[in-house]
Amino acid sequence: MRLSHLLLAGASMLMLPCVTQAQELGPEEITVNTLPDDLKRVYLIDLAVNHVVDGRVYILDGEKLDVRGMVELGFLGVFHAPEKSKKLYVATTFYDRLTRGKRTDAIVVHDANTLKIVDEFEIPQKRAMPITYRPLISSSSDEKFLFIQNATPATSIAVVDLTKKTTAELQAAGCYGTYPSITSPKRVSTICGDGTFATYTLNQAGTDGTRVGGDKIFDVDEDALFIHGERDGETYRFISFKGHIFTMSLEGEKPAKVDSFPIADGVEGDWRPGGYQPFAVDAKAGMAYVLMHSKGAEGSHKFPSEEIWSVDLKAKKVTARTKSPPLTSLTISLAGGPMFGINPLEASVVKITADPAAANAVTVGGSVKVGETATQIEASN
Amino acid sequence: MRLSHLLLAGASMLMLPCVTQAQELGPEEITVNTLPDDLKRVYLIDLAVNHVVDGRVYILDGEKLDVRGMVELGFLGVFHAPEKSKKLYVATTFYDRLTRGKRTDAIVVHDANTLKIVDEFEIPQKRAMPITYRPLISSSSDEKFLFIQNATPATSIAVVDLTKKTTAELQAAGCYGTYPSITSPKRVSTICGDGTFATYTLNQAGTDGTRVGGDKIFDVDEDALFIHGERDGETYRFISFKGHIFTMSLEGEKPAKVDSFPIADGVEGDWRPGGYQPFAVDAKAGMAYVLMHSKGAEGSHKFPSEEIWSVDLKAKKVTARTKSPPLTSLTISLAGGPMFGINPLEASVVKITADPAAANAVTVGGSVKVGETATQIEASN
Amino acid sequence: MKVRTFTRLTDMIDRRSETLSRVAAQAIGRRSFITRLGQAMVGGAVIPMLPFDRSGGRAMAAEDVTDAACEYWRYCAIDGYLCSCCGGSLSTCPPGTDVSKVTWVGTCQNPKDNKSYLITYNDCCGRTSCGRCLCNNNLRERPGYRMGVHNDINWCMANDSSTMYHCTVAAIVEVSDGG
Amino acid sequence: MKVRTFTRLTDMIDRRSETLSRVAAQAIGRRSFITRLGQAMVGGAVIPMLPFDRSGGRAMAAEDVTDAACEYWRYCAIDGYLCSCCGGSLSTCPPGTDVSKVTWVGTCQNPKDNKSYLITYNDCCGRTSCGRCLCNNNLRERPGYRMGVHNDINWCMANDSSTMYHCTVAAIVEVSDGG
Repeated sequence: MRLSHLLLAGASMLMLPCVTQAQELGPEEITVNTLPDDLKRVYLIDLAVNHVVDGRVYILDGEKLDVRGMVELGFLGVFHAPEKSKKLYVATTFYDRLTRGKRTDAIVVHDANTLKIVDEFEIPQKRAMPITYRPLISSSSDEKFLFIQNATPATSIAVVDLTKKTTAELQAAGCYGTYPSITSPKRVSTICGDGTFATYTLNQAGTDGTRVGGDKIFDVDEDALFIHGERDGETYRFISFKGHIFTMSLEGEKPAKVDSFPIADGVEGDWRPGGYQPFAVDAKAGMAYVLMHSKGAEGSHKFPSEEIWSVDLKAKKVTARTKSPPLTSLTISLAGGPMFGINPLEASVVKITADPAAANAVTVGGSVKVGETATQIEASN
Repeated sequence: MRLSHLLLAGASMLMLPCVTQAQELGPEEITVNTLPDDLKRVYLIDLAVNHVVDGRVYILDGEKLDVRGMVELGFLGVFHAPEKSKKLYVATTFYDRLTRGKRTDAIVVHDANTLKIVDEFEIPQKRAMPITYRPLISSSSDEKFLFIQNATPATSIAVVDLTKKTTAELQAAGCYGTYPSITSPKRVSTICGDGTFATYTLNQAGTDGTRVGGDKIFDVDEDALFIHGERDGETYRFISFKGHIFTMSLEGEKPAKVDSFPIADGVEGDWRPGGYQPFAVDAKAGMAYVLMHSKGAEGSHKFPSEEIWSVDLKAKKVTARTKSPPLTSLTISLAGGPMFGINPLEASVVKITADPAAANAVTVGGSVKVGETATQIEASN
Repeated sequence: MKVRTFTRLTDMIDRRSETLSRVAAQAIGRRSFITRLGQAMVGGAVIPMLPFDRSGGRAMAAEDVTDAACEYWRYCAIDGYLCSCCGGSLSTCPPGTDVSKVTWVGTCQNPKDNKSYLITYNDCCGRTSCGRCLCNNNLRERPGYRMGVHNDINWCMANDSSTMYHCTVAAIVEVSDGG
Repeated sequence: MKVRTFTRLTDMIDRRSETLSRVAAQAIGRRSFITRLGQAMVGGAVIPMLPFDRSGGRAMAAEDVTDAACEYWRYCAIDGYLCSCCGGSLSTCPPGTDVSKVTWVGTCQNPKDNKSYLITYNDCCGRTSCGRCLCNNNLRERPGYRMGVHNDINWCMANDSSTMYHCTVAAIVEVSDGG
């Protein structure tokens, strides 16, 4: 009976020789992938606002630009991949009936290689439920604490002890964003609506902090700062709506401005930076790359780019301007390498390289369609 | 101080006269809409498979084709709006961590006017998690019971007592779909893989049923039946992959075939029905409207339509063939009126009317873009 | 249901925010945007882009635009799904949802009377995102350090029964005196 | 992890299904589709449509098609996201997911050797839907009354830890003898 010879039990079927010859294509075992240690990763953080309960982080191979996995972001969650840790963190909110019922806010911890969830613990129900920006979740330089932006809408910073799984709170009314000190594990700064920065120095246990405000360095009405900040050595770089690059030292007890300079003042066409992550700094090369649009005006600060401007941070001047696809977010790993941008109109990730031989003008490389409404993108070393 | 005059408490601000004159545009109170009783509704059931946890049912005004509200379908839920009841039912599955954790399968009951959830109770964790089709959830003719298709993958029918909020189970191995008797509240039928129908007659309490199988009427390999069935008086109409319309009486203890006839046999072009809801019956007019595609063959049974065929059910002949947009689902209310179709390529709902003066040839009316991957559409009386 | 408007004073960094956030209809950070209304164009030179609308940018348009279009004048600082496309309207939430307790605001110019109006963008809450007519305009929008005019956050955040985001209305609070 | 294939005999209506559904690697309803393979074209005249792919229908294509395309030969009866686009492959699930315990099957013809292969379409489970490369082909697919060849249902349904659907692989069970 032809039928009967298939009536075999369970997986043993797979061990049988094939009925007819097919040496190349035999029975296949189905396994589950893991990610290798040496993968150059690109994280595309997609809140998927059309289905706001179901955000996700796509993990791409930065070389081939293909999707290698996914981590769930859930309902307006935020995502952080520390530089050294083998863990990936999501802070999110669950309802036991999808959109209603019992609410749980939690840190979900994933193994960076298997992408399995390896831990989960609750945090207070205060976290901001944002369109994702990098500074809304970060980690201390020793990666022992997460700093998470709260907004109820009163703002504060949650300090999550990853060892003890406890959360402390730093009051930060009128301020937004978290910028961990690069050298001091117990220090984090924020940007405030009066045009200042403020720095918090935590006590030894990380349960509280003392706050020192800095001097006013910008005007929210006239020329607000984007909250996206870029590490550059032991400083942070920021950029304003009108294209002024600010260099901040957030390493001491009190935040200090190092310098600032304009990149578009006096340039014809009213060029301004725009987007959610409007610039990236290649610290090794001493270059910033800025997503610029023309005819900039009040309200244009999230416009996609028309050009990418290459800025020599030491010489404080624009070295090249290159036509670009419409991008709203740009990133580069701390170790340098290619940049990656989000084209929100195509819903794609675009690879971009700078040419040191041509004044660091950029070249747009490959792209891959992935995600829907992503605003944040990160690249691993 | 200009600032100070705005420092007013709470809602009282809204009661103030305007600072400058604006007689037509004064302060507005924000309220919440409800749906009127006389709304001719179209329900677009969209599993939203790109975000499979977050399906939804869009409720449209059948006259103006605009969206009037939404009910959540959740994770591969099924939706049923009984003919007379003022309640809308969703059977779905929740996880307390979005996609994992504690699972709860439940009936969620909505008020049809406010769309508020008015009740919820658990059901066994056996329901099919399907691409939605009408026969996967239905109600008894007295609307006291819901019939829900189970698949674990073993198939059975859940009989949900809406008063007692209890669930009984009718074993239905190898069968699929629920077709409530039109006249007997305690009777429901199903289609089986051996080419038969089976009818269950429930006991008085609705806690069990006796099963009577019918004669073989179709061949699953040669010419399978679509599971979508259409009520027509006291019969159900079905259609097969090759375009044979079957009339079934599912009112007695034993299912009985009334008649069957082909609509495309011998017609040039290998025309076949296709889609998820491939035909609709206007019982008053005695007409069926069938989504047909050419070059039909094995595997083409979900192809979108190229034409809509108007079929006189009494004369058993095609009266008109009309070019159509690519539709995969078609519906008409039990009371007649316009038809509504799903164009999955555009992700739109299309309004279609038949012209009795032109052999019931159809005309494609307006359309509205709504939803993403909808397979089921229903129209209320 | 009454409109309750949460906004943030620019000088709110005095740490009163825990209290203030619970006060409905707070004063507006007028210095930040209302006062500029006389000078700056509302719906003029700025061509707002819709980051997630694949059709690209369009201008805030004049009178003939309906409230189901991103270009409708009241939407000059909106970020979200227009409730007008979801079973609501400019000032009504769709059936089955709840009005947000807190909001951000914008000041937009009505092309019919050339007056500027203070608009409250209340989110409608408690049901999953509507998914229709996603609009994003950012006139005088600012980052979260000026929360009352920040639109990149879920303003259902303070609702008790559910913080789920469904869509956004754009109701008039008052005529702005432009000063 | 071993492949475990659930399929349904055409005569399964003898009510053994409760038992059978728990048995891995059941026999295939061969009468229903394998035996027809000699006569019917696999990947021939049929032009499968992709109902949710806005690009419309395409033919099952020949050798040069990659496993990230709906037209790849093994996908003749698939309905879902290709794991090859999601961090998996034809026979591997993406990181962090689980292989489904039960599956549907198809029989597809390999254009390279013109042989027909029995394909198991295992879903990968436990994470939300991948959202990339949605494909739907229905060669010898049948409604749920023949469950083992039905693809309009979530085949993560029997997984214990989570029944969430992420993507679908297409692994070879064996060469079909076409009989």
